[in-house]
Amino acid sequence: MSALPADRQGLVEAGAPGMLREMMRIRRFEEMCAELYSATRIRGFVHLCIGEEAVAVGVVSSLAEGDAVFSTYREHGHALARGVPMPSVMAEMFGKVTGCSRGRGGSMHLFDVSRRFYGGSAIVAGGIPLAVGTALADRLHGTSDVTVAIFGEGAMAEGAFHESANLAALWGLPVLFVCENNRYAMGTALAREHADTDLTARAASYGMVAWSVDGMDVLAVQDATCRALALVRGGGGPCFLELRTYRFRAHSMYDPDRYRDKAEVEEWKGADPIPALSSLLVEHDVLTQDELTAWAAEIEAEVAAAVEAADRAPLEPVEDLTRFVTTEEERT
Amino acid sequence: MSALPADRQGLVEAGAPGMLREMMRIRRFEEMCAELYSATRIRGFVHLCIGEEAVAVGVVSSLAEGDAVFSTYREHGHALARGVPMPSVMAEMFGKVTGCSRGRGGSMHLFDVSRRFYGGSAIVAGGIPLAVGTALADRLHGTSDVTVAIFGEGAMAEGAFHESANLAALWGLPVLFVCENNRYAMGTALAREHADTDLTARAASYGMVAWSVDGMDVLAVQDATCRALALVRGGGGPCFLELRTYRFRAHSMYDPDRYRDKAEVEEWKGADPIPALSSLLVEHDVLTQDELTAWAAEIEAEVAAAVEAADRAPLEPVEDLTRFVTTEEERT
Amino acid sequence: MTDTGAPVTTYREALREAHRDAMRRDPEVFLMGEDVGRYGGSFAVSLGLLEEFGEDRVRDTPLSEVAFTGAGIGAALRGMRPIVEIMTVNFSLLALDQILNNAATLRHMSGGQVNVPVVIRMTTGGGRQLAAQHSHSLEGWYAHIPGLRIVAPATVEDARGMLWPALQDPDPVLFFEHGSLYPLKGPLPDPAPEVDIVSAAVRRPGQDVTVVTYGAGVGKALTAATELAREGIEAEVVDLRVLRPLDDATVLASVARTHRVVVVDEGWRSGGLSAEISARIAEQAFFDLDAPVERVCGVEVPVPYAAHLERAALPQPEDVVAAVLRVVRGDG
Amino acid sequence: MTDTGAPVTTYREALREAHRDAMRRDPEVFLMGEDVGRYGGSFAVSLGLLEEFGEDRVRDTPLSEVAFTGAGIGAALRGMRPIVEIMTVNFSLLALDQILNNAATLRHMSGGQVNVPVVIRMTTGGGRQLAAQHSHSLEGWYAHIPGLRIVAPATVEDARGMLWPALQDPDPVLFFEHGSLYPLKGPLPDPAPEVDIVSAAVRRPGQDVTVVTYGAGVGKALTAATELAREGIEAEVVDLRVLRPLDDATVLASVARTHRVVVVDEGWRSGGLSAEISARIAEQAFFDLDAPVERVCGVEVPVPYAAHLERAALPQPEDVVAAVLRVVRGDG
Ligand SMILES: Cc1ncc(C[n+]2csc(CCOP(=O)(O)OP(=O)(O)O)c2C)c(N)n1
Ligand SMILES: Cc1ncc(C[n+]2csc(CCOP(=O)(O)OP(=O)(O)O)c2C)c(N)n1
Ligand SMILES: [Mg+2]
Ligand SMILES: [Mg+2]
Repeated sequence: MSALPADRQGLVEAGAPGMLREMMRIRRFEEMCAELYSATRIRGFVHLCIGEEAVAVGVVSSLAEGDAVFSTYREHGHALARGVPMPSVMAEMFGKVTGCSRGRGGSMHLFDVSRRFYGGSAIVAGGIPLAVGTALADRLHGTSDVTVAIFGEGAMAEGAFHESANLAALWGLPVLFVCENNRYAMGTALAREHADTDLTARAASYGMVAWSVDGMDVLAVQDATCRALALVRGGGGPCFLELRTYRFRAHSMYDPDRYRDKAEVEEWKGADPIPALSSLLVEHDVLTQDELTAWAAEIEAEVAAAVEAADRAPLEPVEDLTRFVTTEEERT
Repeated sequence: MSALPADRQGLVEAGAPGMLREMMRIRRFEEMCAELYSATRIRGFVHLCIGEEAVAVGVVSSLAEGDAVFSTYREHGHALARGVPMPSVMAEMFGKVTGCSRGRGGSMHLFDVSRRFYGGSAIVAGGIPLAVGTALADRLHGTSDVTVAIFGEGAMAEGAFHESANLAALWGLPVLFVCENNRYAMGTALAREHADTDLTARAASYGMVAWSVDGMDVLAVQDATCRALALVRGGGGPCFLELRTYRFRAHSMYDPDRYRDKAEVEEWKGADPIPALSSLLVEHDVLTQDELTAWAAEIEAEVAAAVEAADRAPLEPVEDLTRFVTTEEERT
Repeated sequence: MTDTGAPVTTYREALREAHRDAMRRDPEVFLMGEDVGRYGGSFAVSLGLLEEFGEDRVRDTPLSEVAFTGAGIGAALRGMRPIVEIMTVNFSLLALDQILNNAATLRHMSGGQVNVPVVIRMTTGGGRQLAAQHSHSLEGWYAHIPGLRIVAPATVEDARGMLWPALQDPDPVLFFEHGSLYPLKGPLPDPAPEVDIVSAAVRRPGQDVTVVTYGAGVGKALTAATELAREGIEAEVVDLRVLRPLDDATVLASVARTHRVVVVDEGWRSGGLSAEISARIAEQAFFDLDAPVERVCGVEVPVPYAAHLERAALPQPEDVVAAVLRVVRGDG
Repeated sequence: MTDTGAPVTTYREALREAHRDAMRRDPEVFLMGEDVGRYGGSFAVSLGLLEEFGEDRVRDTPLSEVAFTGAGIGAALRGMRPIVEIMTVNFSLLALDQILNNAATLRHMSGGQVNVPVVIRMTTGGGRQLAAQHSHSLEGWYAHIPGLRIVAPATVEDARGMLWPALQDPDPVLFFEHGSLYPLKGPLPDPAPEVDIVSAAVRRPGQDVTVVTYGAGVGKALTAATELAREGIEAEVVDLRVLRPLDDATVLASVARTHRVVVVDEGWRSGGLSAEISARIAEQAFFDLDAPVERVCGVEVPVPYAAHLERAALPQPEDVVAAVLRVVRGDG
């Protein structure tokens, strides 16, 4: 599967078992979200990253503590991989005050600033300029922190992407641009979004170093991310990674998914990052089937506990509706 | 001067004398605008293209009658070259009802739709998306018309440029993108505007054919424009031309021009397209010095007549202020 | 509304039929926007139109609100009748410059030389737990812009009938569909009746108080009116239908009968459309009023995700009831 | 205003001094925008600051309103105190999504986890023959947005004093400078007095009528008041100073004394800020009013270039006089 040397020691040193477990965790969490959505326990727009977990885990697990993340509405995986506690993510989707955004944000707006996880943005490409700003601040403050801006390939058609890429490159700012190329923006295929579908060439036209990576291979994603981070952190200016992936589910819970061939979806499911890495690790005696089974059970329990806690958690009192609009109100 | 074969016949066939005369006409017109501005007869923002006339004349004189032009606030030259009558341009700057936009637009908004000259846009890059739209309409209507979108190199940093370039290229629309690269956006030099200053590379990243041309050489501009138009008209999708030029004057009448080296300005003045072509034509016996002197006198008279007519022209009655906001009002 | 024996359809289907009808009647009409084609429209309004009318007339666009809105304006300049679908009013902000500075302005700025017969449709409003960035009601902003006509169909009949006259308007028309209305059922006679895009409509007669509203507010006001009738208060419900230019006459005629007014508007209170309604009534019917005009508006917070908070943030029938009781009985 | 013996300076210089002072006091403050550095600011506000504070703190940006406004918000998220200069309100539309959906919303959407202490400055208004696309007065739109504070200094003292408290505000502040005010001269004590960004101010006392206005309207209202005094009518001129949140108390206190109100606002009438002022007064002081509130606003046309038409399109002192006479004498 991976282009990288896949011997036992290499896999262990790369942290493959932990990444596998994290992918399993995200997958199970999101399957549960889908169930809860059907049961109308979760509402609003929910976008699952099932199939894309290798991107979330490979990228986010490579970050240092001080690095910042700006994500999209499809960010459960990024949030969990960043360490946002599962109960607080689940409670957020239940609209509870114990949620990571106190129930104000929902699935599309998970925030955990203590982990420099800046959400959750629902205006496509709208978070990218912010990433340029935190990177600028970090540079002016003399830190070595990197800001990661995650977005889909569809977002690259927006003016906001262009302006931000140019500005970051012009000023040599520590931004890592991470494009999750899952080949569709809602129902619009890559070739109907971009005149030139070579996304790394687009990025390179701003003078950024840009790679394209197999986004179904968590080890390859991790490796590329680490190399890119080193470059950015070393003062090389922004970098761009295109991670080629695929969403196994519809765009959102509303989407009847009429625009894709079933065969295409099935083919990509063959590249599912989770079974592939599981087999590899079992094959190389890094893990046993029993350990995997035990993980699955632990994850099941973790998810169930998150659901239960979210269910029991209180709602914010309606009287608090106007809190947090401005800071003044908090002072009084 | 030109990379093109410059023999007598070649120069005549290329229409060099006519283009020279048009450049002289634009130059003199704009010098008069500057005088009138100082005399407070013209107000608002006025942006002169003095030094850049070869672009205006080389590009616009290559167009067919049915082709459309979208320009910027620096568009006197484009308008005159397109055949918008000088008195109606001058009257517009005087705010008179005989102006090409009835005095409502001023210097930045010259319109003459009978010549498919769609103005005059003062939001940088704001006219580019419109050009994509007329090109789309022309394509759907099955005409062979081309739409030319003219803008500065500064405009290419705007999201509107990016989105429009991608859309035009994606849909293979008949748009000719014309970038007047005069090396400054107000006081900001090219290298402080773009991470990668290779503007044709940027354009090519959308899959468009793109050239860079000496914008001080009207023959080179004309040649490139004709080739590009042929490509676009032939269904080859949009093309991009970068015309390397320089404004001899300040950005606008307000600009104290603090940000450029005097030496740099002087150096570019050495490439002034008008004396260079004049000498060439005299050298090759296409024109005599006397003919040039006669032209200058004719132009002087034309400009003077335009000023006088503008001066005497009536103002629109104040009662008509609310006309043209919607069409309904006209009907009643 | 009352049982007319006419076949029942939904707001969504009525809109779809309006598109189909317009595209059959006029070859200059085409539809363009994100996911209007293969996906079938993000709210399924355009489902099936691609199959019937083909790719030229049902155009999926990239995520490029500036470019495709501008392109619609450009195509309209060329005499076509584009329908631009911007998925939601939230994303229309990206294209606001195009709408204000081009669509609404070109006619005036060119001294009447051009028309811009574009129709721009978008979903508006909250109430579906889509959180802060996806729940705006900003049609009041657009109603501030001279040169635009703004319509907001609140009934199945208007959803079916308003598109054709909007397309006949020589000036730009913005078409706001409240996101909660798509599943609304109502009778629709066959053939569909013609409707105007000029006047407000009295949806329920009553002599005690005038409730002025539009869009999703109409249903809420009617619910409140039913409730109030039980308490012996007969509310007249005026559906504005057209938010610019406002049909003052219908509103004032109602106020002359009732002497009391409640304005219901989901947008934020300060600086919202409700303020304009209130100010106009005060200006034109000051001495008719027995009580100050009351406004029932969205609470001034970014709309939260949690259901109970969102409900509290938006006007509800009980809020209308309470406001009516205040103006009728002077209850505090 | 009265001669205080204080040194006289201009609004422009007062603003410049405010920047200098803020940047000296707080290393987290920096200025960013188009041409703020080498050019010296398009209205010369920041002239000399680059030389004093260097490139890191006085940052020329490309023509990328989305990216640099977003970057300012991002830097504020990281605790810096950015001043973003958007040349004019006209171009701010391009960045409106960033301002509304990020600056104003992030705090609430994240459940109070972040602050966005950015200050966004821009020129607003017409009156300088800059035509339709460069003459907007859209501060009323911004005043509609929860989460923002909107200030509009009308005097030299406020131009000097409002920036520092704006920078101390933990939430985003928008700072509107009317383009006609830069040359305004006025006394400025040394040391400059502290001012608040909370309250409205009575600029001229009077008992016959309250004229509520802000920005460039203040000077026009004072001119009108002088004129009216000759006719024996004493107008009280209230300068709103802060457009959000509105200081109702000061306005209502004045109305309680005068019982008559004229609102002067250069923005278009329908849906403008004037409507909100009018509605609030009617709601809170209905029984105090002896006449309906009058509004003197911009005529609902795109602002034309021609001087006489532009003058007619914008509120003038004589319009204020006429409106006052109507409310005071009941003249039609
Ligand atoms: C500015 C804007 N336009 C449109 C939308 C509606 N929308 C939400 S997600 C999406 C597709 C985005 O595709 P991509 O960037 O590839 O990300 P993916 O969903 O595939 O992860 C669209 C059109 C939006 N949220 N914001
Ligand atoms: C969106 C927008 N931002 C800023 C401005 C102010 N402005 C007018 S012209 C200009 C420079 C444009 O430079 P360029 O595109 O290179 O054209 P040039 O003036 O050199 O011909 C700027 C910043 C504007 N008019 N519109
Ligand atoms: Mg995608
Ligand atoms: Mg330039």
